[in-house]
Amino acid sequence: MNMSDAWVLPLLPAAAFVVLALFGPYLPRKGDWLAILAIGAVFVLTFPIIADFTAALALEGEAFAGVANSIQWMEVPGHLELNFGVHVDGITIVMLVVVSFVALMVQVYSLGYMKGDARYGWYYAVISLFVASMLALVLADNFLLLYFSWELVGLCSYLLIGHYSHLRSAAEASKKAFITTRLGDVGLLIAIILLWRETGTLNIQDIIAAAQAGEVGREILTASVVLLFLGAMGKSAQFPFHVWLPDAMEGPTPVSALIHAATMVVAGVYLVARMLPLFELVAGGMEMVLAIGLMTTFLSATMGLVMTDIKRVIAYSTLNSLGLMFVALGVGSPAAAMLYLFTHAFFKALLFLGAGSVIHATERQDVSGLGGLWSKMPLTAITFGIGAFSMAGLPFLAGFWAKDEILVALLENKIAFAFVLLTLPLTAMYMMRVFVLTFLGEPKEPEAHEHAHEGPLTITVPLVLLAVLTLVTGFVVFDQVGRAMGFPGGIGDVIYLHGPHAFDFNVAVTLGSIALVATGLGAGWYAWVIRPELPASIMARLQPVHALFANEYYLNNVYQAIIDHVILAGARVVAWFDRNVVNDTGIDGAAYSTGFAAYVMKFQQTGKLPNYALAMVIGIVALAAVAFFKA
Amino acid sequence: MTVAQLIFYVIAALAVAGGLGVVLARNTVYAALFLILALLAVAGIYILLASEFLALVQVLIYAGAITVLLLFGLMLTRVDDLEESMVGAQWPLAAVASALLMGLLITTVATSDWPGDADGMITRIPFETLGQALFRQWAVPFEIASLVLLIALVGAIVLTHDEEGDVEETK
Amino acid sequence: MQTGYILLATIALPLFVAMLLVAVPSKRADLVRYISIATGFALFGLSAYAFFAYQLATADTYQFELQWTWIENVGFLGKDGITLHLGIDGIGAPMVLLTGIVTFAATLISAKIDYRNKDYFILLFLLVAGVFGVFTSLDLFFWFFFYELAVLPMYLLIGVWGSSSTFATFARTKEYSAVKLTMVLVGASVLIFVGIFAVFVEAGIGTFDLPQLYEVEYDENFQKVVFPLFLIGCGVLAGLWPFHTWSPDGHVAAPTAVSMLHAGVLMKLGAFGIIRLGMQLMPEGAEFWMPMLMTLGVINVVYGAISAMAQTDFKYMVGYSSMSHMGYVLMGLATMNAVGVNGAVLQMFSHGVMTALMFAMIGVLYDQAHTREISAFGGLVKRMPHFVAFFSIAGLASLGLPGLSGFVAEFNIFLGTFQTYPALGALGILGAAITAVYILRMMAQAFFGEENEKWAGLKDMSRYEYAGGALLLAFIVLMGVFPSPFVDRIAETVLNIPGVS
Amino acid sequence: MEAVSQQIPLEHFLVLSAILFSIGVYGVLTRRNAVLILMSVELMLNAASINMVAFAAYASPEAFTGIIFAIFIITIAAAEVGLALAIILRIFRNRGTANVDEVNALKW
Repeated sequence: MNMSDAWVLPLLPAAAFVVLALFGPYLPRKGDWLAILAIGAVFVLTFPIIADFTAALALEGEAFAGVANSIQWMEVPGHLELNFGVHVDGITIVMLVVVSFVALMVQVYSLGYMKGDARYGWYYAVISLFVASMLALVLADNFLLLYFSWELVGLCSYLLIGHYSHLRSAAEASKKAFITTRLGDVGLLIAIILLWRETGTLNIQDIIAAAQAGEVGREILTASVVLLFLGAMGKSAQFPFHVWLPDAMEGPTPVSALIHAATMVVAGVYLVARMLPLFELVAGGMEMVLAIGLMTTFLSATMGLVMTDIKRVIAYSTLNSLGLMFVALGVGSPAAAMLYLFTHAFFKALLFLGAGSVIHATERQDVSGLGGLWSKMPLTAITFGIGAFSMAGLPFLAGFWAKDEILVALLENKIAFAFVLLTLPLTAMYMMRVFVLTFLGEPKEPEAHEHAHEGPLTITVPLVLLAVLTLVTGFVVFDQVGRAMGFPGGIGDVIYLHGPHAFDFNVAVTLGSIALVATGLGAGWYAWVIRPELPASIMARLQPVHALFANEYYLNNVYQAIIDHVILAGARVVAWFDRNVVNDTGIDGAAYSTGFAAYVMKFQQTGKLPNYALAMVIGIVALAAVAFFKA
Repeated sequence: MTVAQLIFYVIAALAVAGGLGVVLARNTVYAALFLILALLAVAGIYILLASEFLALVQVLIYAGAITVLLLFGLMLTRVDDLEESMVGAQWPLAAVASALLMGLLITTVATSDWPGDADGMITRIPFETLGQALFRQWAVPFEIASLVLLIALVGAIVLTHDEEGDVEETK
Repeated sequence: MQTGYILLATIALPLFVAMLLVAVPSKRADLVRYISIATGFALFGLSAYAFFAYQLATADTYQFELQWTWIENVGFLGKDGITLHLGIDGIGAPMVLLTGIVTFAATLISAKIDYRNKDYFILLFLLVAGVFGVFTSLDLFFWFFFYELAVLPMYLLIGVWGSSSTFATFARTKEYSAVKLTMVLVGASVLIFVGIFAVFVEAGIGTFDLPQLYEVEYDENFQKVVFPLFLIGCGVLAGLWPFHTWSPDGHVAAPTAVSMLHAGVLMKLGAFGIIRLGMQLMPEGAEFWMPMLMTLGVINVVYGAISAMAQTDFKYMVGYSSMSHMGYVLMGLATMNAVGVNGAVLQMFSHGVMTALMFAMIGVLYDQAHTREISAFGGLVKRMPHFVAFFSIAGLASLGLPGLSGFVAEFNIFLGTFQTYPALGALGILGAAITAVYILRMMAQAFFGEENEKWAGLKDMSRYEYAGGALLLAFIVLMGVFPSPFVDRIAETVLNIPGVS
Repeated sequence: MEAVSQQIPLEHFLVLSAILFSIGVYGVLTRRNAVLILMSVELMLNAASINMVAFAAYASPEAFTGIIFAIFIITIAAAEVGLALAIILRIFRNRGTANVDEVNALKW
């Protein structure tokens, strides 16, 4: 298995999707084994590709720019050639590992979690397609395949978020997710076409090269970059497109894990990381990414603080993380961003699967109905805790290393640095809060508590595996570990090929961040364990602020109002215009005016013979005169 | 001015006078009588054109049969000779149109080049030649014309024949 | 083997079957059904043969040619005056295939017609013969003859088998819609008629034969005057704004299969006419007027999509959506470059199959529920999973989801449009986003959410409906995943159109 | 066939014909009584006949088609008058008038 054979990877789950979608109901166990087999094969096949990659890297060193392989899809001779092709380089390798592993975990987990679901087979079919699309997305060597899979990723998340189709809320949430991301995709598509127009190719590497050579006009480039980022913002749920992500919690919990950790939302980060050379060429491009990232990370931290739905809290933590990744990209450090993405995939999947385990056991997901589960579900509690504290940035867990890399990268930019520091305790605080409210204290609903139990092996094994990875993956920042994992020169070199980027370890920053995280965790512990009545009183005193956070800054309301009162009302006006003006006045009006003309003209029909005869004679005279004078 | 020309002008004047009488007379019977005058004058014109047969036919059929028929028509339709009922409201317009038509026709006649102009020579056609032509060369149209007459006859009878119930409506 | 008799058969067979059906006793409704479905299948087979036997190597000539002289050397007609000249190029081939597909699906869907089904199928086959005729004729006279033949049966089909609807603020009777549709289309065809004779006289070679007329160089001013006749005349049939309202109202009143043919192939006749008569005959006129067509096309797209968003009736929504998507075709044609025109023809095919599928599915629902009010439904996926799957895939194709036919077509159109009119192209893409809004709103409302108990008795598709839908679906996916067979045929021909850069 | 010189130019006949014809037209347009209209029509027919005969005599004496035509015109005129009078009688019986202004069933 060479790098150029990587096109096989997405085809495996895609084939599984086709088989499951067409024949799923007739297969034993609805074919779940086929989906797992496919993704398992992908995971296994990733390793020879990594080996091939490292060999090539060792051979060519920094000059190695990846391997591409493509086939023609359609062609308008001389004018347009559309290809499907794969391109493997460092970022791709990282993404492949993340996607295939998390997807495998999620699918195994779903065996237990989704058991007995009415549309079990369909669920596996869609999840296979989801993985296939995401693999194609990260492997794509051109914008066509990228957009192709980008949209399919959106479709699959739509189908999966709306999996519980009998729920009105799920139907609405899936619709919201698809439409919101689709709005961003408008930007992406326009950007792709603009770049094609300027460079005549859809190949990503060629476009970057052309842009760097100055072959793309500045205005076009600026517009493309902004529009490109719009697409990434939609997919990665960046402010102000973030509204769909919390609602997407309507989907089955393993799906949330997949969407948040490995597939849907990281696609935006991947896209920006991949296209970062273009952003660097445009004045203000990086600042735009940075600003959006900061905004998202800060706002989501405040909202995460007050959410009571365990999944929603985690969803906001994802926004928080995604914001951080964009911040890292915004200061030109894709290595830090990709490292964060890499580690985030494991602990975020872990968090969601842990939450899923809780929901599976108690059938509740609001923290007001949970609590005290430590005794009943110790394994879930421990693994969830590892994930939560990793998210919070507790030292030596995966999140800690990645977050510190971002902070180091931010040192140059004081404002951004301060902003991120500000969010650190907030993040730590709400992760502590959700952990405490779920697993510690007294059970708030004894009934639910009583029935709670650890899930079957299919649920616990993925939890443990992910927890272990969360404990260790952070150490890839050290060159030695990176090499041991097969990345020569550490992961930094792999991800960023423009030059060796060894990860710095700034002691001052690290100590500072540890202090802040500790403060946050301590505050959380104090507020929800030592003085549990405190949060309520603070909430009561700061009612408006709490309402602001809990209602997600009223953005949903604003959007809803815009949709209802501007867009739909405008549409109704257009429809009214069409019916009453264009049709009833224009088209029917032509008919009526014909009728009216007939009404007017009928009065010449006097019914009197001499009148007709006179008219005839006048006509004859006129015609004869014409003929006479012409001759 | 030759004698022939003089005769022509007299006859032409009579024809025009008769025509004007037809369209202007206030009394319907007078109008019919003027028609006879005009038709007879036209017969005279035919003689001037050396078509005696035609003149004969004109006198017999037109001046005789048709005018009598028209007089019967006048009688049967009992028209009261009220002045206002004789001339339609559009007469000024009609006069203009007719005058224009006349002007146009006469101008056309005057500005065109005609054969036989110079000497005014015409050819007399004997009855025999005419008869030969009518029954040989023009036999088919002749038969068709007779058929037309027959149909007109039958049609006239059917139209004027009273069906039951018709009489009630006539009052 | 290539022979013009294949194309002749696509026209003659439906005409023959229409006559045959006259002889079938109307009591034998089942016999009528079987004959019709068999004919539909035969037409599908013939058209598929014509499509796949099309030779790419000789793409610069017409294929499957056949020329029978009808009148020549009489009066103002010279040699080859009026001939039955059939033949297809790379644009005609996919259109013939499309007609075959939609016809077969329509006969399958029409199996459930009970009221006077003999007369219904007779008219349906007349219409189909006309459509095949337009796509294959290379003679202006017969082109126009078949064009009218395709339009007129709609009047009776809608007037007799259609349905009247009363909405909250207005009502649409089937008679109104039938009259409007026919009057607007016939009125538009008057323009085409005038244009045809103008071309005939201007060319002065005494023939209506298109390939010969293509050879003539027309005066530039003549082209500028006559091209709009074809553009508007044919454009009206393609749903050109602001002459589009016959289309949604016609859909709402029409029976299912007629809606399918109406949106699936009839509206394509208009776009096809713009290429055949407009662009191929007068490239300079086309170049002069294309900016206007581009503007109107964009208006079609955005206006149609916004109107569709406000509709509460399934058929109105899809009707306006159909208008919106025909706007992409017009945009593609207006680009006058190879990629855009190629996309326009792809979109003609894509729109044909996907809209036909949508109307077929609406028929499945309406015939059971007798209402088309979107908000009256909910949670249909529970009772009718296959129906929902089919409808959703058609909807996703229409919002341009990659992997389905709509994406291939729209992507090409956008690429083409951006080459010349980037701002309008961006509006077009926005139209695609609006499409997503109304399609997804409809799906969320009617298909998902709590099941509405009132509709607990609904059944999924019948065998016939399933077969018809699956046929259309297969081509949506085929074109989405593997567009090369279509693009290869279209692209070569598009490159040969004069004026296309 | 013998030639005769009448010393009257062809135009004279044509002009007479034109005058008679125009008078007939005027009569048709102004008269309200249907029978009188019929009479005016006869005038027009006669004017036409004069034309025919004059042309026959002057222009193509060997074929004398014009004279034949005039004979047919008289024939048809007879048939026409017969039929027209029958129609007028019918109208008179049904509507009680022969005034064409009052026979306006085709009015809007």
